[in-house]
Amino acid sequence: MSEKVLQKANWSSFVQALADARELWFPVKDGPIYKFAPYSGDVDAGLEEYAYSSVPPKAVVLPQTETMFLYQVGDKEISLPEEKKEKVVLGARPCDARAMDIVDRVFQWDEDDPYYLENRNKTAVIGLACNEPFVNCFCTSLDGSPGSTQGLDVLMVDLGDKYYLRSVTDKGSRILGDAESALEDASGEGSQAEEIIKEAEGKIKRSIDTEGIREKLEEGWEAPLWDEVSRACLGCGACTFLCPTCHCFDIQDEVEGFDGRRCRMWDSCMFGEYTLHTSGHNPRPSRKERTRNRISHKYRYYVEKFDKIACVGCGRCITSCPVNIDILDILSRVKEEL
Amino acid sequence: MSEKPRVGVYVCHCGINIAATVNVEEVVEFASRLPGVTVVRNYAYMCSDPGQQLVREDIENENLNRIVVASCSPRMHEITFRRTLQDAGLNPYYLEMANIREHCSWVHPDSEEATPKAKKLVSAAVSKARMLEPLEEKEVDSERTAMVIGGGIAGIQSALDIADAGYQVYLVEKSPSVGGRMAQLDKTFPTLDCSACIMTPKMVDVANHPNIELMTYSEVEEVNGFIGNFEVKVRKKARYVDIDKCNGCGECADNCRVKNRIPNEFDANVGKRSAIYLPFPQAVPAKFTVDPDHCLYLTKGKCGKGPKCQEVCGTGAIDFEQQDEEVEVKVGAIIVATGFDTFDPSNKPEYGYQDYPNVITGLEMERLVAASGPTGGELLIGEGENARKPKKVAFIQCVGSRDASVGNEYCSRVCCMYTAKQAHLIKEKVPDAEVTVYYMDVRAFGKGFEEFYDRVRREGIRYVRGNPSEIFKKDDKLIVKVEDTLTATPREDEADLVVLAVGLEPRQDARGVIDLLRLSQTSDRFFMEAHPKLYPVDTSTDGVFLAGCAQGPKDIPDTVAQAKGAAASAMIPLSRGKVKVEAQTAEVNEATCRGCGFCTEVCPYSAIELKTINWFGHEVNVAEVNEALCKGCGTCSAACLSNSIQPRSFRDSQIMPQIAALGVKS
Amino acid sequence: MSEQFEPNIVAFLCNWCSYAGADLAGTSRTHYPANLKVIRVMCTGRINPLFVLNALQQGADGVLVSGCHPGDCHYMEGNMYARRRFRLMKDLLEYLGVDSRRFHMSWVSASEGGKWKEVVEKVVDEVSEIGPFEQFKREKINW
Amino acid sequence: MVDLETIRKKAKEIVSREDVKHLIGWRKGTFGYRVTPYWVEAPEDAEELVYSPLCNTNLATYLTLAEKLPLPKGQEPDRRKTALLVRGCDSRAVVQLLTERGVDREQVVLLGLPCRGVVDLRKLKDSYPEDNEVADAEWKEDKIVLNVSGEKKEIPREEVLDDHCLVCRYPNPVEADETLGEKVEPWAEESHPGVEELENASFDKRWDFWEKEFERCIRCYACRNACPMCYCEDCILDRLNPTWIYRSNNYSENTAFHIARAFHLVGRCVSCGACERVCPAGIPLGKINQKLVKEVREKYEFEPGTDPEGVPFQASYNPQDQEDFIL
Repeated sequence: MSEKVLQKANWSSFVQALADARELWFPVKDGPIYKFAPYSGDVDAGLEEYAYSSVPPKAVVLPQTETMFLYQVGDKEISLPEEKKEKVVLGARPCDARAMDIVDRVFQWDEDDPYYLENRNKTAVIGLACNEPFVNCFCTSLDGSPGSTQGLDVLMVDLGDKYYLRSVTDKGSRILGDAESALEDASGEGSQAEEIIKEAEGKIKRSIDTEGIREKLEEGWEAPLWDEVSRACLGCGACTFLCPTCHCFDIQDEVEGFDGRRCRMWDSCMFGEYTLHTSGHNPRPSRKERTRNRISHKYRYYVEKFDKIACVGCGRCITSCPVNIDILDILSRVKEEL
Repeated sequence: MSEKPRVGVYVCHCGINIAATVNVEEVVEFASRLPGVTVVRNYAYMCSDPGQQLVREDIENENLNRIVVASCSPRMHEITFRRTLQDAGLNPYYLEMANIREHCSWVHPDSEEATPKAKKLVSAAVSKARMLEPLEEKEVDSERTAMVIGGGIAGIQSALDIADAGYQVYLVEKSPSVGGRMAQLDKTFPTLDCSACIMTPKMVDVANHPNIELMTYSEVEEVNGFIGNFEVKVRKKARYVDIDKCNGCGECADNCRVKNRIPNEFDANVGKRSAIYLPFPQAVPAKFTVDPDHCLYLTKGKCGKGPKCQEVCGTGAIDFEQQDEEVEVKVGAIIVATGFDTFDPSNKPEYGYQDYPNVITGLEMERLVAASGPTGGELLIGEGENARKPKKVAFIQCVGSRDASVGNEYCSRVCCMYTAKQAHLIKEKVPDAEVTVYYMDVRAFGKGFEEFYDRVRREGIRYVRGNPSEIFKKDDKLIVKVEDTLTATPREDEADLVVLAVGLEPRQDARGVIDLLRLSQTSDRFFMEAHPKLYPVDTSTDGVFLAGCAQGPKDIPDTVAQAKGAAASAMIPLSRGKVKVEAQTAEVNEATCRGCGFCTEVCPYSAIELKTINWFGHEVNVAEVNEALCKGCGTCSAACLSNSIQPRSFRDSQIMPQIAALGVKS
Repeated sequence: MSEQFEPNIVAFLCNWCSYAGADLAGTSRTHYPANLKVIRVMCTGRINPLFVLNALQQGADGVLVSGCHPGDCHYMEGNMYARRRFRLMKDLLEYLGVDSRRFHMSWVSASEGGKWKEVVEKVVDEVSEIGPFEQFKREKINW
Repeated sequence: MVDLETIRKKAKEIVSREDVKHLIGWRKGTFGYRVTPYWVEAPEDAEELVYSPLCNTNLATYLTLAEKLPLPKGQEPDRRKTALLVRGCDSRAVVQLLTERGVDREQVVLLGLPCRGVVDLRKLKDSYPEDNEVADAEWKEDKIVLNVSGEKKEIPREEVLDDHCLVCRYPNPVEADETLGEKVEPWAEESHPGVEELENASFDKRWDFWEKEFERCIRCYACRNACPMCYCEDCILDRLNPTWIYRSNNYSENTAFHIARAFHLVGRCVSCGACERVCPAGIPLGKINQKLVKEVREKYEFEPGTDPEGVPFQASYNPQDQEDFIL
């Protein structure tokens, strides 16, 4: 573990040093939103304005579309896509890193998923603690914190004119080593950072007591509540696509002329075709079953399998829902009504 | 549909039509590498029997289930090759053609261009073929009746043939009598039979035939339906004469207050008639008709103290209260024999047709020399006391034919010969007349034509090769200004009478017929046949056939031959009593149809309706196609937002692979 | 200098007028560029405007839709619907930045073999001028 | 305009009817400026109804969104009517659905409300950030008054109103069983915000603009699902055979998706702006729809959702339709 300080004046040389060593992913403003994109050389793009990325950095390790293999129509040979590069994600929020930790389990609990794991193992995450939580943050209800280090390689805390950086893993130490020239040794900034994090924790206003939710979800399978909470749902995929822990994908073949590729892409359990059978039968025929599944997956099925809730309390699904379907509202009703 | 596509590709050389520009070997090699292709062959003439035999054998031996023929246009041989598949026991709709002749070898002389394009076309065809589905050819009952539109020699002949075969025919004629153009002619070339003598018996036959319902002075208003099942609305115009009562005595016309004051159309306006009239003495039916545009009573509301015709009519046949009548008939086939108009020479002002009374058209000449014509067959020029026989007669050929300046590039085919005939008639009537024919080329191509032309020349008719530039008057003589192109000498010849050999044009009202029957026109504006060689009497509308000059200029023998051909074709659905309906109809996917009705609105045949079905307990609307009415145009499918209605053989899933194949970089 | 750009153009033709017109151009041995390849459908009314999109995505640099002159449609009015649909598709494509020369519609009758040649030449010329439509092609996407 | 008590009273009356299943309106959301669609089942539920410039969902969407689940044998479908609060755009959507037979007029009860426009949350975001407190908004003459934690802020409408609403020409319902309150006048003459600017740009500039926008699309299909006109049971975007648009998220497929979506709305879009408001990536979809709305109006004099008896634009033609673009 190493503790460093980055003067904001040295920001650009720090970024450049990271980018020289690895493929650097960085939150960039794209229209009205932020998303992670490969660093373009724009050193002025600091993290001052950035609050959180609408599209979570899961997109770096689990891209929305990913080629699995390539082929020629009619041939029996396949070829594999290029090997992935070593990456570093700069500026992920701690909750997003915790989410990666949740997704990691899904891709290696029985068979290892080579695509995800290659990406994940080659990716280091430098997290940025939240000085100011956002309106729908509730990470503290899920064992998280604005300064959580779970899933991170380096934690970074904004101290005003400088950042405090602390490596969490060996990989993190190596990364800091790569950018050594831009960094100074820390001298007591660690405790300042702790205070900021503590203060931020206190500012989080939304919460849920998760105790007993799993059981209630199991018991209240047929409760009328599900009709009520899903009625306004438009059936779009905003909540799931923007969720840092949602990881479902579909696999399709895409052909251009005679060049084919098999690829996988994000899918959403909120879509009707997600469960549509070839026969035409759909075991989750309406938005009710799909909404119930979304909540149940995070707060029941995943818990049953991995003894952990598959939600990090980032609040994106709440903020992005066009019709204000609010997972906390649903969860508290689950607790009260089921 | 679970069987894997096994495509056979057959590349035709078409002699050297394809092979000279498209590297067939290369196309074959390319095709053999396309996914799903099992067999690739090439052959000199795929459409020949040995060519087709190749396909049949491969279907059997190689178990092929999709066939691609890369050859000429599918408009040419799709039917041929479909039959090949059928003969081999394969559904005929498992065929796809790649047009590497009309769209490739014939238009791209450079092999470097034509060969890659041919490959792409083959690739697209294979891509589509893989997605083809078997279709069932269904049949519906056909009416055993026909309609013939136009009562000239073409229409009459068609009607008689069909009626003789035992089927009911409705013969619709716009004017008060059948007979058409042929009835206006004096003699026919080259045999010089009297036109009326050979025509009149046929006209009478038509009127008396038990299987023919003659509808003169009638027009077709609306045509709905399809082959075997046309619904035709015919408007019988008011004659103001009860034809059951009229005995044709002619008292009415004799007593008409405007007697001999109205130009008679039948006499090419050379003669005059009354407002109540029989167009010509042999008219069929021999019933009088009141001309509503000239009758004083009908136009002014008053005719002396009362219409004289009504007064003198012994049978009380004249009825000014008569109204147009609309009748609807159902027929299985329709023959269009609407004939032609002659070129109006006012469009060539240099010939002075409008200025000089002694410049006349060929058709006017016919009436002047006809025994039944206004002069009783005596050839006279000038009026009253000045009437005299012309001594110098000039004929000008190709007036309104072979002339891009008036928009008629075609040869009218009859003018050379009718001029020769008329020249001969003049010699017969005025033996000392000097007759000169100004011509560009003399086309005497028919049976006995050349001999007739020789005979006429031997009779002393002078042929001068040259296209007159002008006709003008000097003193009281007409002067024909021309350059004799054989001797390259300019001439100014005197003439008492100039006959313009006007060409044939489509009827002025052809457009109306096109709209009624969904026909097309060729660039000469005559109706277009389905194929100039192989389907010369068929049209693009199934069940509608062409006869006579409506399709293009022709002489009487050709017209009669075509009329008989049209009759024979029209009788196919009549005699079978059944017609095949389009197999490539639209199909609805009820599971995805949202019942919005866009397809029902856009269908030109009203072939789609919404129906309510029970969808797992819910009542929902979905579209339903009436396959007998659907023609497979597919307009519904582009209107459908959920792509739930698809024309068979032109489905999205069949077209999109074609697009993909054409998009690939070559 | 790089090789001269040879555009790839996909054309959708109705069976009765334009396809027949192109056949006539063939029978008349008219010569025109080979860049354009034809997909035959029964009527322009069949052509889903999304086919244009699909063609551009799948590698076409330009698209032509051709059918019967108004009033001549074999199916009476299919071309009337097509006229509306493609006017708006063209408007939409242009608004989104697709050069107006990339998509064309024409009326070519069965007798207009000469016009067919002119149309092909014009379309090929115009697409040649603007160059390939790389921006939209699927194959450009780095698979 | 109309006061809330009148709406609630009327809503109670309507849901009390035997032949009415429920009434769809809005109620307060769970935080910030959010409002959520709300189903009034019983008269007492009506107390929760709200009506404010924050009600930004087009409720007509819900008429076609409800799934038709297989009914057990012998069970009759619920044939009671659905009641709906409709403003100008909601009612136009219903009218357009009527012409497309997507809705049976006998099956809906429309309670009309005049509307002065709805707030575009993206415009509020920077100057008036959302808080956990549930805020309220109301009209004060031509200004919007935000009520956040008891603090009232008066904002000129131009600053926060949705672009569509600023130029909306149908602020009053065009079809309703009963309309409450007084009619309101449109704010402005007709125009198509943002369209002209792009029209005047070069092809390349336009392409660059849209490429950047479409590249951001996450293909969540919120725009499609929020649109009252997108009601196909099986959208072609979800089809695999044939696949019109690949699922891959890249600008080629995304552009094709947005063109297809916009094209399907030709002559059908009622300019409610819902698609743009729901987009989590902030793509200015209204700019595309408005272009087509403009063309359809100028070239074909057609205004979707205004004539319940009309023939849908996409299923009609005029022999005189312009064809100057045809070779």
